[in-house]
Amino acid sequence: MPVMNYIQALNSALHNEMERDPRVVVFGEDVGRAGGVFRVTDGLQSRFGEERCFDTPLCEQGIVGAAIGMALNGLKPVAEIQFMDYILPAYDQIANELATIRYRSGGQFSAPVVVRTPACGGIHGGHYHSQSTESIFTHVPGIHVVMPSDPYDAKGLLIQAIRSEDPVLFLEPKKLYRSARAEVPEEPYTIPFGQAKVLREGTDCTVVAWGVMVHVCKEAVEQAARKGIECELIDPRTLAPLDEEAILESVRKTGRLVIVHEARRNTGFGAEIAALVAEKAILHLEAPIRRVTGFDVHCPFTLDPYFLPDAPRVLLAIEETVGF
Amino acid sequence: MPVMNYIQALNSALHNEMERDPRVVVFGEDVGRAGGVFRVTDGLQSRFGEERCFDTPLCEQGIVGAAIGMALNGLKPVAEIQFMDYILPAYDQIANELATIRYRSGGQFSAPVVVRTPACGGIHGGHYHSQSTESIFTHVPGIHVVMPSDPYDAKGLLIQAIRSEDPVLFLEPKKLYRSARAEVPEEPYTIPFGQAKVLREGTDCTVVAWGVMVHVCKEAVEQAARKGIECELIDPRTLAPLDEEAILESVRKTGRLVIVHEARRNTGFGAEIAALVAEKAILHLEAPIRRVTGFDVHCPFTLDPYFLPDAPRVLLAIEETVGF
Amino acid sequence: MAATEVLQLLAPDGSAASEELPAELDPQRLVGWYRNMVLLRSFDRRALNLQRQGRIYFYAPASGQEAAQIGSAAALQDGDWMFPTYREAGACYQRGLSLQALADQLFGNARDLTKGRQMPNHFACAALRIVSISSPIATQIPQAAGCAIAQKIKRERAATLCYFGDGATSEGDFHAGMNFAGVFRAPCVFFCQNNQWAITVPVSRQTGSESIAIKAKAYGFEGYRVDGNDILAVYTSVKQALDKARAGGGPTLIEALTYRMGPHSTSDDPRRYRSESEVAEWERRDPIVRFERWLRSRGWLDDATVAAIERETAAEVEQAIRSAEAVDAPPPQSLFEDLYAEPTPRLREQQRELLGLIERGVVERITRTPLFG
Amino acid sequence: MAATEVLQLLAPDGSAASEELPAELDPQRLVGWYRNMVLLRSFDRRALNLQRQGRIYFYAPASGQEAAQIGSAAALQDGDWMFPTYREAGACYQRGLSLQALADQLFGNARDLTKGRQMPNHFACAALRIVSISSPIATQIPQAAGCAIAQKIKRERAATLCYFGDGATSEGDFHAGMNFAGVFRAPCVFFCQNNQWAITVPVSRQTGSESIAIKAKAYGFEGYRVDGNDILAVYTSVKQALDKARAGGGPTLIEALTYRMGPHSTSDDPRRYRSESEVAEWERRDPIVRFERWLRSRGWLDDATVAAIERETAAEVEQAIRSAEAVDAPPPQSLFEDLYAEPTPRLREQQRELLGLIERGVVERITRTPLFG
Ligand SMILES: Cc1ncc(C[n+]2csc(CCOP(=O)(O)OP(=O)(O)O)c2C)c(N)n1
Ligand SMILES: Cc1ncc(C[n+]2csc(CCOP(=O)(O)OP(=O)(O)O)c2C)c(N)n1
Ligand SMILES: [Mg+2]
Ligand SMILES: [Mg+2]
Repeated sequence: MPVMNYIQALNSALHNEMERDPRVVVFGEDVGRAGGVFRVTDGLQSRFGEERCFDTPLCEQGIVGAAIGMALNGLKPVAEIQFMDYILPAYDQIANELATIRYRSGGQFSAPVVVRTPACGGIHGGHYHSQSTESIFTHVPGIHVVMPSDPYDAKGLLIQAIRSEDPVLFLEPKKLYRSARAEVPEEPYTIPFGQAKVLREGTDCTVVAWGVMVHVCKEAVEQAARKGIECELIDPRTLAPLDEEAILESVRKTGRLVIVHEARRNTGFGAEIAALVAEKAILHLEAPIRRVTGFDVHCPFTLDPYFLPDAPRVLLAIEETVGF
Repeated sequence: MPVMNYIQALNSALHNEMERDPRVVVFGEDVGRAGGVFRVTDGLQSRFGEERCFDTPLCEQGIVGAAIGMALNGLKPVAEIQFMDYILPAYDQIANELATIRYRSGGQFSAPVVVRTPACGGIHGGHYHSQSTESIFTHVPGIHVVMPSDPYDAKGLLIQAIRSEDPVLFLEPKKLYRSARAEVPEEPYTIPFGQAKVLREGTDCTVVAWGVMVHVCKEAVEQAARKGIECELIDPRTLAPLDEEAILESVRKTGRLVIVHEARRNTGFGAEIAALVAEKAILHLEAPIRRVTGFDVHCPFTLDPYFLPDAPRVLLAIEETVGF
Repeated sequence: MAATEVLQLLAPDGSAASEELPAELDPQRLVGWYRNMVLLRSFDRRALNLQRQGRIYFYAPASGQEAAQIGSAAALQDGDWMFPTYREAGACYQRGLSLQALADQLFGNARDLTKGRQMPNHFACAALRIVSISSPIATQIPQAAGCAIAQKIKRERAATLCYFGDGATSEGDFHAGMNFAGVFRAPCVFFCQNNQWAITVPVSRQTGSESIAIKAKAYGFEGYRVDGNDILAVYTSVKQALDKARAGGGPTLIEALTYRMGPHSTSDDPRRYRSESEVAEWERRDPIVRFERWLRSRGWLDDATVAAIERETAAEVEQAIRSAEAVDAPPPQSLFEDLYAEPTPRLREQQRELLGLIERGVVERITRTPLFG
Repeated sequence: MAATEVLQLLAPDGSAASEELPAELDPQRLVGWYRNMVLLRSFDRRALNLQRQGRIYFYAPASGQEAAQIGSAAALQDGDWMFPTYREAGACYQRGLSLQALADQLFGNARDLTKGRQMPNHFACAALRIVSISSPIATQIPQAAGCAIAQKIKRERAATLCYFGDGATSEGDFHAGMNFAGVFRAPCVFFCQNNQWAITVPVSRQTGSESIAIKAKAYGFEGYRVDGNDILAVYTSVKQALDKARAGGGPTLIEALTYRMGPHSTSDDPRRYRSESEVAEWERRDPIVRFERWLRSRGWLDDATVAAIERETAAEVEQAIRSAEAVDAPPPQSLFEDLYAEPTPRLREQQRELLGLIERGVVERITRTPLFG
């Protein structure tokens, strides 16, 4: 099996699906001729033609709005927003339109659009190239929210997203684009939504993380293990639908929970996980639920490394939770 | 002291502040000549002239964008978004621009804009006249989020908002516009941000609610009292900044927490409160933290009353929590 | 034609500017349009009354805009798509949405095609390619452009007709949709009913441009004005634009000058912001009266037929409303359907939660659309 | 002047179309502009190198756009406001932002006026009314309109100059800002540097309209094109538009035709999407060369002066960079400042959290802007 980085895995998924299904069209800013500023859509235009992979005007509300119309009329749009920071002008089209059309039409219409976007920080891009605002999307029913943490998951979940009958927001931690590598089949395969991945089993503390933070946590739980603390590390992979059961089951076993995300703490998705556990597994909790997250500031440029959780911070939280 | 409804209290605050401070300007869709679709800005244009109270084109991203520019240049804009459901096209201007300008300019610039908007449901307006999406704003640092539950608070907090040096999102539960009445001074007064109001003291269960839900909870906690359950009812009034201490202190006393909001449950602001308590007061908790909220659907038209929490649902949650 | 000239085929007095009619317009079809206009006027009046009586919650009338609505929708062909707004009951009806479906939607009953999910006036019909209406202004414009781009990619010989008001032209989404259509030369006809008002705001406050039609220049395609109270002018211009779009000629913007004779909606009192003389002036240009005069002048309509049409359409409207009102509310479990193709575990759990609450009597079962007030 | 004609005062060979210069343009001022253009070209080159060496993280060069930037900013008066984008190092410098301030910002050091909060190129200077640059495209356009509306309300005799690129004209915010300015007749000059590309997308893909200037018609005000590589044409047209705005004449859109000679930013490789011949063609229209030829032809510049200017500006640039690089990173507690006028309890708590982590050695103290890679 070939080894691919995250970009190659996504690119392979797009090639597979465009090959398989003539309804799939890929578009966004700079995705066509140039193959995307991160090259995720590289080679698609030359392979499938300008009608199936094309550049759009610089207008996110237009990109998502047009994607909805294309999906209504039977195409399968895979739209790229160049950075997640720039998805906000399209927030209305996503939350008020895309996520609602099936419901408000009584199930008559659906717009199974995939919106892909490079998310999260760690590339020293300042506030406008670092945001992970997944929680403003998980608040909206009618759309799936996916954030794979490695190339294998990325490919399987992207193909699942493209085949989904529902809209999907597909978040790609750009820091992993070139740094994460894995064995990835050339052939298409899918990974179902709503199934968490347990990266490490353990009995002392449950650690839940997604995106780049999965890698940070891997390091932290290994260090914890060296200190005799056995953590269970869970990557939900899809935040909506969320594999609640996997998290609850783990917490029932470990009695302890540390949630790690890049997004700002206040009303981040970590809050939802904490609330679910505080409602459904409270009797099992033996320590406070800890959130290790971005601080409640705008990700700064020079001081960026302070903003993001790193392995030492996670390890400390694990130790404090277990030692509580 | 005159008795005012919520609209009159807001209108009085606007009159006071426009009188006091010539920099205050009020604008939005239909707010000028007609005085707003809910009449909150009634009489301002005739009293203060067309340059200080005026209609804008139908464009929320323009309203907030222009408000930022006006604030930069020394005016004190109080912009109205006609319904909170229609604030989403301005989400980018609010989250990426308004909330960041002080930070990203190193404190050189500030844009102390007040964005007022009728929020929440209960008026049978379907999805597009019912949303309370406060949690997508509490996730954003740099902006205050306020939702007063009665006319007295509404006036004091609106004046505080207008005098604030920071941007404020001011959410007005439209169901209370004509139904809530209170004694309200004609003169200006302020209520500081970040101070919760305890509407009822009690030792058995803490109930936290805001907006219309405060009234629903008042009913529920009275019914609970008749059954011998003494609840402590807390209205945070401002969600950002949040009076964490008031909530934590109450939970430390009661050991029980029910959070009630209209917004959808998933990643609503109730999750943040639950997470804070699960982190900072877990040892005091004697029962699961319950959230009584809107369901994770789009507020429907005909079945609207199912969507919103009502007193019986809150009462049941209180009983189950106390009986746990 | 310049963007500020106005195409008119019927003068307000019902006299025709030209005697030549497109071949497809036989008297039967024309009288059919007239009948639809009369029916809609009657539906409008009836719906306003229902709201006043507290039997429906809300209504947005379109009286005065019947020519613009019927004339434009009449120009559509089967394969075309249509993106209406809340004011387009007339266009939806002309497209084929039954009076019963309209009435059911107003009541949000269990038979409503949209399952009572949305406020009155928010129709949807997939079979007729009438795209689900949402309340936010202008959001349908880039969607319509996208639908038309898909038509082009799929090489369909079809077009998309996108409705919106004068107020909508101020939104960012208007710009987005027009620009996408222009860049991709999408087969999209943008049909703006400039009814002079966006709730209380006059069009002069909406834009500094000399017309709405001229805005097409900013996107590299043609825009023109038609008399929106002249059904022949509306039909002809929309038909030409749709034909051109289907033939690969790209998008067109049509500004139909018309007037909302009634309130913005049942929540609005227009006397607060506009003069009686303005209203009276436009009443003289009533599109139904004008078309009736012309049909009479051609000998295709007479007193008896007019009376019969009025009687019959009123009865039809009455019947549809009675029937709609008699139908129950949608069932409670439907609250959790149609969010996704398959409900998520979270939704299933919440459905159980609600049904449990109903069963235990904590929450009351809804059997009818709750009354107003 | 029609929206598709192009105002030009200096031909590419440096010959002048007209010999009459505005009175305020004395040789000293003109040579000063030339010096600034040369300095910026040198700053650009140096910054690109710094990034390649991993000493700064990012840079967006403006080589080729010096005439558009210096010429436009030179037309501003003290009371005016300016809303630049990340490409406007030149305009900011001309407005008065010191070379040292520019360099400090690139390094995001503790002396940076913006406290190292943003990526390189995102300048801000309240004292000079240079509004804080944010990365999202076009968001500054309605803000600039609002600033100008405030100028009008406050009866200031001042105007606002709003910068943006060709790509920005596609955003909803462009429409919003232009429309607000048009409706309120705000004293705002919209200055679009059409440098032919938005990263890899050519302007022909950005809009179907025949020019960007023509888009002003959609908002009821004047728009025209100038040769953006002709500093005299740029200065003259922006000055006229600002004067008109200050005198109550409302907004203007100016489309300056120019070219980004380098990459979009240090993350970009333009060879992937544009031809060498295109680049060569525009290099022949280099705005510095053109202006230099003209200044020489008037006898205001000679070999010795040019050499001195090149030497001195290079040294100034070098000095500013050295100085900037030597300054420490902002202190850790500054992470939690400037969110609000007063920090909230939550921020104070998090500040204690971070400082505690640093104290305990869990988190490493940042002393310099981390290196690239
Ligand atoms: C995004 C958004 N903002 C505000 C509103 C509130 N609103 C409903 S209708 C309307 C006026 C629309 O005017 P126009 O486009 O001219 O259509 P008309 O009602 O005249 O048919 C407004 C402001 C809305 N529905 N959506
Ligand atoms: C809202 C938003 N979308 C996308 C981007 C990514 N982006 C950065 S610069 C750019 C192109 C801008 O082109 P133009 O407006 O012509 O300015 P230029 O770079 O040519 O000066 C894009 C797409 C962004 N910064 N903001
Ligand atoms: Mg209108
Ligand atoms: Mg450009």
